[in-house]
Amino acid sequence: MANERVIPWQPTVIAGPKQALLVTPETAELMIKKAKRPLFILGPLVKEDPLRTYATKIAEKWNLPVVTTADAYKPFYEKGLNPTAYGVVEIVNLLKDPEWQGVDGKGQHDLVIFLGCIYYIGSQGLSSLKHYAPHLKTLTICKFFHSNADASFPNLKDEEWFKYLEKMGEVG
Amino acid sequence: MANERVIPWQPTVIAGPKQALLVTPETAELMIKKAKRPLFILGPLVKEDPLRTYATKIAEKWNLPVVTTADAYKPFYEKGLNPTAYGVVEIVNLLKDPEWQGVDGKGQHDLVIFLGCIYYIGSQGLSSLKHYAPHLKTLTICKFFHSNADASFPNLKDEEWFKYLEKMGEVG
Amino acid sequence: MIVVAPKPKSEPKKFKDEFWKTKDIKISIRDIVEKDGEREVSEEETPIGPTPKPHVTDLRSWDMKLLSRYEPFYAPFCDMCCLCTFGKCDLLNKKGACGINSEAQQARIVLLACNIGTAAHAGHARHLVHHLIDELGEDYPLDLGLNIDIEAPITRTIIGKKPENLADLAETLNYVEEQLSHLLSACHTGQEGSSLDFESKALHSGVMDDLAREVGDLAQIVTLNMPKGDGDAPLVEMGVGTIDSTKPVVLCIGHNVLPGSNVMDYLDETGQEEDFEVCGICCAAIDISRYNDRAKVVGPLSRQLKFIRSGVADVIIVDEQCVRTDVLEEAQNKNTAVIATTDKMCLGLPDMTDEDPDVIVSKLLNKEIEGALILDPEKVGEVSVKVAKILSPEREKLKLLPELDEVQKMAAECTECGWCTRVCPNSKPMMEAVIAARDGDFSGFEKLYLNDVCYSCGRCEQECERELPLMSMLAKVGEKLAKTEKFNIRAGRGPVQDVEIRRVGAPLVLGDIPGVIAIVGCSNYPDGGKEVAEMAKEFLERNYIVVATGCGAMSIGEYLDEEGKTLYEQYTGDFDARGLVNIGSCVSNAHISGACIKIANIFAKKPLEGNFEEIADYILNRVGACGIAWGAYSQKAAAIATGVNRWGIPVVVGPHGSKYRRLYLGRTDKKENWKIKDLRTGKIMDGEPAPEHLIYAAENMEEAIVMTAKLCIRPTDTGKGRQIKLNHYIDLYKRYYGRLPPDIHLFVRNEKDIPITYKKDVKEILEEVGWEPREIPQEPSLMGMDGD
Amino acid sequence: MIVVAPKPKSEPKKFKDEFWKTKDIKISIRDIVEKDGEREVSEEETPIGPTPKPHVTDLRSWDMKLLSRYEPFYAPFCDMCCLCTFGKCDLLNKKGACGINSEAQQARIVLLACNIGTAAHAGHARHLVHHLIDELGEDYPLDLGLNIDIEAPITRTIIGKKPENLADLAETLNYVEEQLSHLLSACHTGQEGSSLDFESKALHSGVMDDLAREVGDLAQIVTLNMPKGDGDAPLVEMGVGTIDSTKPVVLCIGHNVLPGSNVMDYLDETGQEEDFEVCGICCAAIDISRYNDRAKVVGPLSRQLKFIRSGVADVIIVDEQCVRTDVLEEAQNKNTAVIATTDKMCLGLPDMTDEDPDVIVSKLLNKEIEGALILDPEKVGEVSVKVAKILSPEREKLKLLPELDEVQKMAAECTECGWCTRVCPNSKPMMEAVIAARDGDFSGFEKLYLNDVCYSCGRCEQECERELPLMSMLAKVGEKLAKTEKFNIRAGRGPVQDVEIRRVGAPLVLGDIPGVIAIVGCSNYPDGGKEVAEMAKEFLERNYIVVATGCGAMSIGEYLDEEGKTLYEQYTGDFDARGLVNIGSCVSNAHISGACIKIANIFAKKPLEGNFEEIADYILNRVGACGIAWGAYSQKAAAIATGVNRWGIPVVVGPHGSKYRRLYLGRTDKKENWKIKDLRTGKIMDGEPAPEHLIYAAENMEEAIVMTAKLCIRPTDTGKGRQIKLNHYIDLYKRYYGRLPPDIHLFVRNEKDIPITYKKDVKEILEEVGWEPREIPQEPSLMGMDGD
Repeated sequence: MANERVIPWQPTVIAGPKQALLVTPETAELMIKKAKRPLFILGPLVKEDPLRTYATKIAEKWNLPVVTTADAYKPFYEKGLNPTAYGVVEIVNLLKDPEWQGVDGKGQHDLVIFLGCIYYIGSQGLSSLKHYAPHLKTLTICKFFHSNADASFPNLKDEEWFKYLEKMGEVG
Repeated sequence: MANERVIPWQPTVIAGPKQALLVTPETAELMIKKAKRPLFILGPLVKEDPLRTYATKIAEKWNLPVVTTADAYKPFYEKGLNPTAYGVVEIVNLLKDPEWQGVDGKGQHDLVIFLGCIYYIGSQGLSSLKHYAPHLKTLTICKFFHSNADASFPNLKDEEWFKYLEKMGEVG
Repeated sequence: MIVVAPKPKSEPKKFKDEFWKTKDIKISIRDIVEKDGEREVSEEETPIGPTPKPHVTDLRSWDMKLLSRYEPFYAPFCDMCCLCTFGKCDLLNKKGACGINSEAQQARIVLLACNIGTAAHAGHARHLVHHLIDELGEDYPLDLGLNIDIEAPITRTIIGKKPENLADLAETLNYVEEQLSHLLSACHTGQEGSSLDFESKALHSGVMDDLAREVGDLAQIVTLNMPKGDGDAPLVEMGVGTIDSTKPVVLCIGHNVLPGSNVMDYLDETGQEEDFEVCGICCAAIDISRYNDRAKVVGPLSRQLKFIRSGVADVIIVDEQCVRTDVLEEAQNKNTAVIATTDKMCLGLPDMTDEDPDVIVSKLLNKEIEGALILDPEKVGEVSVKVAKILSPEREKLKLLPELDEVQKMAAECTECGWCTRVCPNSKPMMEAVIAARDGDFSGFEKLYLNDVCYSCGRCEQECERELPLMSMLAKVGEKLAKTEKFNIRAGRGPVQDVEIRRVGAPLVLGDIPGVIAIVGCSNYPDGGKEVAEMAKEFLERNYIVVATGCGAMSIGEYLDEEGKTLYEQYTGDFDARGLVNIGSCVSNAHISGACIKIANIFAKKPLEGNFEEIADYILNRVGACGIAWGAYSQKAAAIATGVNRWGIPVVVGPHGSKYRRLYLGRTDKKENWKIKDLRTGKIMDGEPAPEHLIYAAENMEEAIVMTAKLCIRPTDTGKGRQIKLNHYIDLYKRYYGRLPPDIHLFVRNEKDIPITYKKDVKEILEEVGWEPREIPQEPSLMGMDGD
Repeated sequence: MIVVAPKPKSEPKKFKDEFWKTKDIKISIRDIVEKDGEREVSEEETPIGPTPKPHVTDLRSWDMKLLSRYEPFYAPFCDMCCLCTFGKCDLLNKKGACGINSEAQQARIVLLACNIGTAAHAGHARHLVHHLIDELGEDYPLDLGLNIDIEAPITRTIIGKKPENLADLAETLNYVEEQLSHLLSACHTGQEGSSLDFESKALHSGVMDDLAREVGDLAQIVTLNMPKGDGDAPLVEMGVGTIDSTKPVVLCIGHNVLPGSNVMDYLDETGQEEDFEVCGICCAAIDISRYNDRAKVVGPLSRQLKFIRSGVADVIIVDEQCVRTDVLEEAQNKNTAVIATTDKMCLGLPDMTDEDPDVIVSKLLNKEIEGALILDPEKVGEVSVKVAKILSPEREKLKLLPELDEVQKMAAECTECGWCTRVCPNSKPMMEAVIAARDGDFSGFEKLYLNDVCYSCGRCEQECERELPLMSMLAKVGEKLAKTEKFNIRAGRGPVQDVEIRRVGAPLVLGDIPGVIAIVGCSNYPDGGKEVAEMAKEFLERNYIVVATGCGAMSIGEYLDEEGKTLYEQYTGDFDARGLVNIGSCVSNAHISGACIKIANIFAKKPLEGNFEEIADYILNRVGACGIAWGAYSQKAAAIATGVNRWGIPVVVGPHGSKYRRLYLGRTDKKENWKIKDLRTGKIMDGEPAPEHLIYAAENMEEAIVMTAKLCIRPTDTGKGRQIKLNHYIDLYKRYYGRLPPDIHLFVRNEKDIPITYKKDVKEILEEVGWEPREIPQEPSLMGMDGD
């Protein structure tokens, strides 16, 4: 198949003409810089190190409010973050409501960065936001290309992916 | 939308992960050269000049057996070609049968070049061949990107398209 | 409630027959017990054929015969299946998680579409029958008048008995609903793996749809006293130009006659019939005008958005099927009141059914409610009239569209991105129209407006990056053209009379009348409605019988000749050569298959009751009928076409029809596919590709006309008849292809078949291909062939 | 046949009520006429509530109450609509050609899925009832024995009367089929534009599904003498290891008990019961073993392809629903004979129903036919046994799979493209397993095999560019593991007894028994079946009542503790705290909603007949029940979940459940959504988010366990009961999240609610959030709130 890196990791999540923008760590960082009210969503696939550490560093470097899904709360709490725990469908449901005031009560978020949610339920959540949350952008930095996101890393090998994440967490 | 040239002309004909290969006149010519039993299908959208002339020249240059769909027979017959007239669904139905002996009775074709069929019914025919005619390849040289073909021109402006067709018809 | 006789354990071999058949006999007996003696006699008289109330699998062998001759042609609209949570699965040269392959999936989706269509008609019929029994009692008799003795030919053939009253219609619906439930069950993930068996089920669904439509139309004809097969049914005014927008205007959109007929009643009862305009779009328009010819027809489906945007309607009543789902939003923008009237379409509106009419009126006028759901048709009549009366003067209708100079200003904002044209189903030049309008040239818009070349689906507007109100701009430019749109249509006349069948039966079966052309279906036309009228005219002038229903019947009426006459004014409404017969709405399509069935019964004396296969076999081989559904778009159209196909009637659809994913195409290069059995001699012999296809999608009108003429050929044509048919075929082929049809030899059995005018040319072809004369079967049939 | 009383024209205002309601009363009267006097009395006694035989719109106001509290959450699976030929339309922030928007389209697809699921159960029930009436007569009584007086609680509530015999069941199906036809009609293009109204229809469809399942299971219980609510129903052998493949093996796949029960009968009649193995996959297995506990259960759906590939079965009998559509192709590769037995799944096979059994046997053995379609269950019994007997010795079963060294060779061909893993629904490491196998390390395959971590959908195999038979390789590696797969399951016991309800009614409603956990549905698990058993164990040990059906009930039985005992051996089958109750197959799910309804009736003395809203309102606010459908995949599962939701019972689905496109989620941050009315005082007051969600998709098991415990909380819990429930919630939350639940304050009404063990920590939280004690409603209700 043509350019496997930008065929959705699970190829059949392709949903229509709209495709995600392919991003590098650099463009991802630009998006975060530009965002006024970013939110970082961490799922169960990054509970263990080294991923847990990469994720934590990114959260710290960019000073991102963090939501954990499934049972990802504990490992990140223990890592020193102060996340809020939601089910992935719960947080997506809140994010698509323009009236919701965000995890910190200061207003709805304008950028949501996903990392570590189970691919297909994550994809469904991204589809929900694509359709019903025009007020925010979605960015995925999983090792999988997510066509339902506004912007996504391509499909990556572990080594590449780790590099990408490391880069995004590097201070200075 | 990203790269409009390779989004299907009617964007919603997108059918799944499989996409057509984008081709230039050069690659299109290579495909025809490689083919042992090519067939040229001309539809009603190229009944009038200059398109009728471009199509005729291509048929003549490559010595392609021609099938016309809808009422395209008359103009091409008058132009000196000796086409066979079929409905587009009839010819597609014959092409997907590996046992069919081709327009000349010498055996099933291995490459089918489409030009000038109405976009959406052409797209449905290409989908049919994509699914049920593994024994042949499809190439479209319309001014529209056809994602259901194996290979297709991109979406083109008239001038570009005319150049492309002219090129493919140039002898020598 | 279906009742089954205890089956003696002793005879397991005939179990299946027992299982599905004693049931029905038992039912008749039970009915007899309930009914009077006279009925009992009539029961005794009718011999019951092999398949009364056939279950899903009972006509499977007939289906397999059709499907081996007319193999399914699949054109997937999507490579994937998204129906269960294992998916989505990619079926492109792969099987899905349930094991299904691409062919079976296409057939499954077709079955699903047919089931939805059948449900639409069954739900509609059930609603009518419920309501009418409720009003008139279940014993209300089905009297179609003296000219129609063989009423309900479909019911007779399938159910195995003649319906006497509304209760019998309800019983028929019980059967339809049960079959539908089995057929929908077969769409569940897992289970069926054979595309042919999916097709057999789709064909069964189609015939269930036929039944439901017959029930529905019979019910409304007899109870609402609609025309009962009158060839000279009145002409009804049609077209936006016929509507006096200075009067309060009530618009009915959909398919269910009850709300609209109650509006007419209320106006009559209150003596206001002259003060209001009641008009309709889509089949509701046809059926209301069958009930009361003062009702006006706006036009087909394709008019919907344009007309709503024009703001002419003060009240819009929606019922069911083929109504824009955003009608509420659109109407609110024009301060038009909306009343929803069935469970099919509630639009989130509060249920006012039990409220006092005047309370509803004031709530609507004061905008306390967005609109009203009123499930009582009578109340709908009163409320809509009262609301329109007060609302009409308040609404300044003429100011509802932008002025032309505003249109020009808007056009100036166009970025020429071209996406309006790309998302147009027919790639019509909307962008060019906008660019021209920028310079005050509105001709582009006018071209799009006329004949519904643009059928106002509104996708361009949705896509426009400048959010230009393209449909309003179109409506504005069309305003002055609309004034001139004064057409008419003959009121839908319902079934064909037995006497007409007696008159045309022989000439049709022998070929002297070249065929029956049924112009049916919706308005998803590739290039406007005019082509439909042109096709009708072509065949009328060639002595074909042209019957029409639904949007097709309307499009035919929207065409004016040089003297400004419509085809309905030029041709009689009789079911005869050169007759243009508006049968009625989409449900009335049942009378078209019905007419073919009646030919088998009245002319050929074939018994109907429980005798499906013999009847269908007769129609396929003898009755030169062909349908044209040029703008078929809906699941109902899929069910209708599949139903008539099972009866042996071929159908030509427009290019968009290829999106139904499945056609039934014959292969003239496979001689063995056309073998038939001559029932007279019992001999298996070579047949002809007549008809060549069962359902065919044409790329344009020219192709469709030629193919339709060809599909009227039947093996039983006499030499004279065949000459007539071939003459038209050759004539049309020459006109559009500039030569003789290369397959003409396939349809020449012996020299007598060759049209005199083309004798020389045809003979040349015959020599080229080494043609040999063929024996002509006396009673060609597919019965008693493989599969039996 | 439905009969309606003539409505006096004088009272148009009550039209709608008249329309839908007098009908039913009329029906009862008519029945009484037909039935004996005794019946008449019982009719007189039952007061009929407001909504007997509700039509599509009659329970709409209840639905809107549910939907305003539990708003639909949509996750489109596709941006486009492909249902009509105007399309495909892109609905991403755009309306389609019919005007539909993305929300409405999602709701429409959900309605379509529910309708397909309802049709599957209605078709199944109709087939059973037809057959049984045919065998036993329509007057055959519905006798569930002395312990069950309130049988058919769903039928009583919806239809408005207690079914006495098979004829009454058939009448109920007439109603279901009519409603289904209306609901399917609403899926037609055009019409409904409100997502909420689509949801209301989906909820109606779900309750129709409930009815159909109750009818189906009642019919088979009473006529086939299945267990009638016995808590100590026998233990049935389960697992591939329990099957002696040296004997002839007949495998039944699907959901319809009749073919399998007839196999058992034939073996008994011919005294061969010891010489054969009869086993089943999916619900057919459960129902056959309810009929005869010598039948063995292979396991859930997830076993299907693996087991067919193993070649153990000599004959495969397929009936309907959830059967691999490619079973014929797969079986032929193993020289296994295939018999199709229903109209739902004919597989293109010749209809042998009327043939002599021995003729069919020889045709099958001589491969004259690919397989046989036999619609007579009795004949299926005889044919399958005779074929298996002769075929078994001929087939060298052990040679049907590649040897391990061949598996290794095949593995060596892997190109490591990785697509097997990418197309795996759960992204399981198939490629890694193959790579390891290349070096003779089969542990990767073993991990995939055990607990159906790979549920053998076969997509990897379809994708493999080397066309490696990955499923066969898996089956081979699993062979020796399979031998050790010796489990058991308690035979499905059917309905819950009234006496059990009397015993647990109070403790459940007051909260002393923390809840009823219903583990149901299919095997589209994210990480194998073991998680299901672990969830069951968790709640059993916490004194919940655990009921199970279908694949869920099987997965629970596939787990062995340290002493090699299954949970069914460790826990009683009583409907009581710490009881593990296998209710039966998927159709038996009706008895779970049924049990909740019976609590309202027996414990709270709420009348059932025609009283849906009051009953559902009671269940929602008082009965702490929660479903877990961890592997829900099908349209049936969609209908079942939507049906129980309408009764007020929340459901947790696995992550794949998000592909159903719609959930019903509550918003704890919106206080106003939780207001309730205390029927005792008539006061509108603040309520609790209890239950918080109506249908919820969890990302993994840990999340699901915690959410399920939370969803058992109800406003009527006593302080003691609430303490118990919160104790479990906190306990589990702490285990999986490492802290106290941050929303705990929402569920503490006053200090009495605080579990002693966590008093200190909870109080801290309460102080942090500034918690204030709340008034406790006595009869919390949604009735009499907005919308009424």
